[in-house]
Amino acid sequence: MDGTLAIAANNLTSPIILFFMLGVAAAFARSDLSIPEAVAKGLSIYLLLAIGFKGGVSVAGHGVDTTLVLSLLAGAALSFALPVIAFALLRGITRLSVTDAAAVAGHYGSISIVTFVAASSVATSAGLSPEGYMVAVAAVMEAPAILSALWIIARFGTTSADMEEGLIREILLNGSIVLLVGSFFIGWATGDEGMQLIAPFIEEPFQGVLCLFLLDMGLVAGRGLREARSVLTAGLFAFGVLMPIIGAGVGAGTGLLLGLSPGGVMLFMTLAASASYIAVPAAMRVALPEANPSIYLTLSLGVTFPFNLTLGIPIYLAISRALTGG
Amino acid sequence: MDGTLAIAANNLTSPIILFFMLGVAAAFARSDLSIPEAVAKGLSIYLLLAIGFKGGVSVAGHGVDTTLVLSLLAGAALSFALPVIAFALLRGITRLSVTDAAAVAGHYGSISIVTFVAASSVATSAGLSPEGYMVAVAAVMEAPAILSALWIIARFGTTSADMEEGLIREILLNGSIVLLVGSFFIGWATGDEGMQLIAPFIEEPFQGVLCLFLLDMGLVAGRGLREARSVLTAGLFAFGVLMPIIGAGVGAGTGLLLGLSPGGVMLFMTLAASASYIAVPAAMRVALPEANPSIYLTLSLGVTFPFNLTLGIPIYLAISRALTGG
Amino acid sequence: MDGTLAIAANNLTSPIILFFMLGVAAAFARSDLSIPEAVAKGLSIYLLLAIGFKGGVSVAGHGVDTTLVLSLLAGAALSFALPVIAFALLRGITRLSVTDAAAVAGHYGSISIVTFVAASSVATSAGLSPEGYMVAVAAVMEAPAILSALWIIARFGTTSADMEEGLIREILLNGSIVLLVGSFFIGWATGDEGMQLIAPFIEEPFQGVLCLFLLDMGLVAGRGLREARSVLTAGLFAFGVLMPIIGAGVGAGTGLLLGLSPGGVMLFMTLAASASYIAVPAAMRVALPEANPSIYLTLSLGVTFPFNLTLGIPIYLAISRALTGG
Amino acid sequence: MQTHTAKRVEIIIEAVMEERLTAALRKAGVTGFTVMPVLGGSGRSGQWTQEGEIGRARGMVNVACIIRPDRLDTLLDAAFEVVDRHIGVVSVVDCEVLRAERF
Amino acid sequence: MQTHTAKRVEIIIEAVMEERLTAALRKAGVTGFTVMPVLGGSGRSGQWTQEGEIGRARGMVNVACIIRPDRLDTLLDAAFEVVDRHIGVVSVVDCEVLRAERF
Amino acid sequence: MQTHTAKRVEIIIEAVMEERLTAALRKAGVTGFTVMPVLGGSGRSGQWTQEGEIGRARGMVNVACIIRPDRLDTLLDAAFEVVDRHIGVVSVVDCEVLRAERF
Ligand SMILES: Nc1ncnc2c1ncn2[C@@H]1O[C@H](COP(=O)(O)O)[C@@H](O)[C@H]1O
Ligand SMILES: Nc1ncnc2c1ncn2[C@@H]1O[C@H](COP(=O)(O)O)[C@@H](O)[C@H]1O
Ligand SMILES: Nc1ncnc2c1ncn2[C@@H]1O[C@H](COP(=O)(O)O)[C@@H](O)[C@H]1O
Ligand code: NA
Ligand code: NA
Ligand code: NA
Repeated sequence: MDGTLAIAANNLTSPIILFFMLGVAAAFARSDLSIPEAVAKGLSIYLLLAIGFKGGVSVAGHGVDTTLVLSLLAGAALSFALPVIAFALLRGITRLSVTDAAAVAGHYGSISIVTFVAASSVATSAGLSPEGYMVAVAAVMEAPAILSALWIIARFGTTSADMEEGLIREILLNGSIVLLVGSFFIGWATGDEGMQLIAPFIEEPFQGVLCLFLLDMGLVAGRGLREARSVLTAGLFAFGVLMPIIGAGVGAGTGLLLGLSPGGVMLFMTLAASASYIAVPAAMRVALPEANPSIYLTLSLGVTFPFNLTLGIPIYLAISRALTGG
Repeated sequence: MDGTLAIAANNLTSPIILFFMLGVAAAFARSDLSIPEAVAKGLSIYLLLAIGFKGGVSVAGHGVDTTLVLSLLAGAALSFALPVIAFALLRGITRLSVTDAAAVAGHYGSISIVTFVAASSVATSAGLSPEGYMVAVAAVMEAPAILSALWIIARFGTTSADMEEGLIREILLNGSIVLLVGSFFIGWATGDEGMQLIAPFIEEPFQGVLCLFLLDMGLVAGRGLREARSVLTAGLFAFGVLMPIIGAGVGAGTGLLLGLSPGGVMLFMTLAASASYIAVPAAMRVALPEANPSIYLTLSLGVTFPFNLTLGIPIYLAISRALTGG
Repeated sequence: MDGTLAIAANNLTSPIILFFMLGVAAAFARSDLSIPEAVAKGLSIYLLLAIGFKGGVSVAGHGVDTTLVLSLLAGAALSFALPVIAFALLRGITRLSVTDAAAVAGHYGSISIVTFVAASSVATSAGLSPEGYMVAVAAVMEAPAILSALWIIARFGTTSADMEEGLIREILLNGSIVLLVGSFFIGWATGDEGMQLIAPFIEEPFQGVLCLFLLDMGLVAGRGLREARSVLTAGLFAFGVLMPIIGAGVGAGTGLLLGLSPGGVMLFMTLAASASYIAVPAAMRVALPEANPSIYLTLSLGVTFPFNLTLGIPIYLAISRALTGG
Repeated sequence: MQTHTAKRVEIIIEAVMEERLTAALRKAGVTGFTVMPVLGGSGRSGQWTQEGEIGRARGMVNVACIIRPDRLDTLLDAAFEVVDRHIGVVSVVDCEVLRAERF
Repeated sequence: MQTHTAKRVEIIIEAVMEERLTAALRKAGVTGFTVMPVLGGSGRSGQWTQEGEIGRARGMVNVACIIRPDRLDTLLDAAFEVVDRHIGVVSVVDCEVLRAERF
Repeated sequence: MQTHTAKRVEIIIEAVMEERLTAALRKAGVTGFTVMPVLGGSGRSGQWTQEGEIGRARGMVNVACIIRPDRLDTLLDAAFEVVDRHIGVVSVVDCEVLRAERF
């Protein structure tokens, strides 16, 4: 495990993590440092386009693996299943209402694309080459968890979720899913030729843009933590750290069963371990307005995201290597 | 014409076109994908600065061609003349009122800078090297068409155009003209030395930024088409495809008379074929508020722009080559 | 002094200066060219991050110089002291009230980070390699001048400054200071390894981004000059040109005493010569609302900034070389 | 200048509900409204700001709607249906408008 | 707290006409106003949004102007001249202001 | 639809003072307000626009606050303390609100 510690230490001192910490620190210190909303959105659009495109180009290069379809199906299944585990855990170790617990649970079945990006970077610097279609798995995992959360409410809740026509369409056509999947197919269609054309835009400055984006994430997470200290009980905090570990375990098992490469297993773990903070929160506001957004946003962005970013990813890398011998 | 088909097919599968189509599809599917207004404006500023600067550097390198001044004059003349043709065509094949027809006509005398940029890319990948000053011709063609449209109204219309003091100044000092021309002169003044300094900003990421920008154009165009289906009659649609072809024909003749290179002729065709969607619409809202903006915006951005981008440009390339033997 | 003239001429025709002039000209001509606020803020965040990081990396490379701490202290002292000189000069050659004079004086003790960036570029192209920690000196010089201005008011003024709790914290945790210092420490911590990772983002496009940013500064400065012509008396204008020269003189002396390299002396001169237009104006609006912002903004951004950018920097370079024999 | 009595309704509503609100308004025959941005705010559910946010879970918008007095109740019914379970504020002010034919 | 009667006028007008409107207001002696952004809207000329737009043909802005009651007609005359042929909405509300000397 | 009488206060204030204003409001027990952006404006201190600005010396924001009539004076006192030496405009309008229990 010495190598793990080295990687963890190395990870903790990467500019990406340090800029995230700078953001958190600035928010806690009540600095007026802030990234304009339009710029933050522009950065997230850039990252989605770049990561989707790269995944597609990689699939174009390596051909369609036989496990691709299985991985997509497994991703969807995990996204459906993880909220149930999360819900049970939450009801066990916290005092959240059914509504709040279901809403939080939905977040943990879905994924965080920046966590995925950060894990991909670490995988690549560690010499692994994860399957390019993992980005499609990420896209597939975004939405099912929402339906799962609504099903939990319908089954165990007293308030009813607002499942009006249009919600499903809205969830599936969420901007980040459309951009990620669209860029993936464009990357697939244009392959290396396309990549050569736009690599100086999506490859070279990528890590730097990621730093700036994580500065923003740190500012938002820090502000959230500052405002929502009161909702963050010990039980919730424990959930925010335990659940990613459980998710990563489930992800590891699934990845091994699928026969993914070491990098693929690691990314599957990361996807299962990460929690949504874009698609799911928005869907919950529409369908489950009674659930308290401070709880799920604080847990997802304020606890689980930093945990994965700093400690989780190196751990998942080490475990994936140990399990796959990679 | 085999080569043309290959170029057309190649063009249709370039990332640039595919991102445009992704935008259109997302808008039609009512996805909430969107690029913040500030980011979209930032991208357009980047493109204008880059294309203007590059044009200027190219002129600095090749020296002032004797045909430069003639080309500028010819551009202005075309911008004045094309609206008259467009107006006659519109009155012939559509039922637009004089006001609406004049407003639309004004758009087709002016130019679309992104169409110009896309054509420049295609020209360069096809091994042509268009005259650098074509970007100055583009700038010169932006405004005269507006005066032409207003003259048509004064001559044939019942409502009067609002030609108050300040309008002309406003048209000529339109931000996109100022930035394009200003960057052109700065590129000219600083030449290769200047280019070396900022090439990693304006050269290398250019194609990638263009992809992102065309995603945005696709979103806006798709939204416009979705909203304005009702105004888009068969006659108008036919105009939106015919008029660029006519324009390209006139542009080809002019380019040949001027003795431009194959790339220059192709770009002249593209300029004449393209329709404005920034400078002219804004001027029309000021001077001709009675004209229906849905009509001219839908035609320009929803019909003619995609036509030029996908089919027009490869056709103009083939024709220019055939005519110049280039 | 022939070399100086050459450098000055060269500087005047650099794309950076020309884009600034384009902005000023567009604003004077009342063009509607404008950079969205969010984009302008994004550009300034980029520049602060990049310049801070580069400074930190440079310190990581060269080790902590013994003069580092002394330079920081000297910077703080200068920031405290220069407003007193500025105040005396203003009361001598203009008719500003004590309140307005104190507010203006505060700006000249503090610094303009873009002026610093422009000077760094010129230094580097002239073959100098300024101490990396000069960026930390810049950060340290931002705030003390504000306290100095408030002290002047308390000592000589009739209105009292609003020194409520929170103001000091707000000044020290100003977003631009936090980002600059934070990026400096991250650059220091990650060193060359970190730089390699993000150089394609912060190194290569830097000069191009700077051009775009200076276009924006030109637009804002030009607009300010247009609106505030009436406040700009001959005395004020003289101050806006004299004060940077005096500041540069004091900076030169300090830099020599500290034993800085030719590039370091030049940057110290530039810092002392430049005037704040972000941190100090905001603090003055809070603490000294009676002071007229048109005066200090016009002087700082409309007079002193262009003076330093065009004439000041080459002069400081020449003097620094003459004094240090560099 | 000739003015006419009207009502100015302002609905501060979550950004995720904007499309549902405007669809409901149009369905109720209210076709004139203007959507304006919101930077942040505070209420029973705490304080928030849109700064740096990339998601839409927290954002709000302000929908302003000027309407003939006799159409007010239709509008409020339509709006209420959408805001009912959601956070947000609906306020109505008496106003005078130019060019009444436009409403 | 001492307040004073005033009028609050809000003019939703096309962005391309903003400068013409504010010039007309200043010419009419109305020097106090605030311009606020608009994201989108709907009216007789259809629905629109500013999202992703790079041109100014569709955008609108909201010009708010608080004014002494006796100056209202001057303001409305000046505004009407500019909006006359253009789309847009002008509404007037009675309000109370602090610090009347500022108006 | 059942509505209730309330007051709508809009405070146009310098961006640098926003935090001080909202802190003062909260201290006075006013926890409901919405902050909206401002693009530019004109007043006794001249005309300005936020376009391209990177600093906060010129920017303003619009803080809207709907409040029960009997709480108005508390709010105005708190607001006045902050705006006192600063530029800015405070206006109050009578309004009707849905869901009075929220205020
Ligand atoms: N009294 C109020 N005045 C103005 N805006 C309010 C008020 N109460 C709530 N809001 C806005 O509505 C949002 C949600 O309110 P709430 O449901 O009370 O948390 C707040 O964040 C504010 O933006
Ligand atoms: N009744 C209304 N209430 C609020 N805003 C309106 C109203 N009618 C029109 N608008 C605004 O004015 C713009 C143009 O209106 P129109 O001329 O009716 O198309 C719309 O897009 C809205 O932004
Ligand atoms: N009468 C008014 N109506 C609306 N906004 C105003 C008015 N007077 C001032 N303002 C706003 O308040 C800012 C400062 O006003 P002043 O203190 O008069 O310079 C102006 O730039 C406007 O944004
Ligand atoms: Na997950
Ligand atoms: Na044309
Ligand atoms: Na200084």
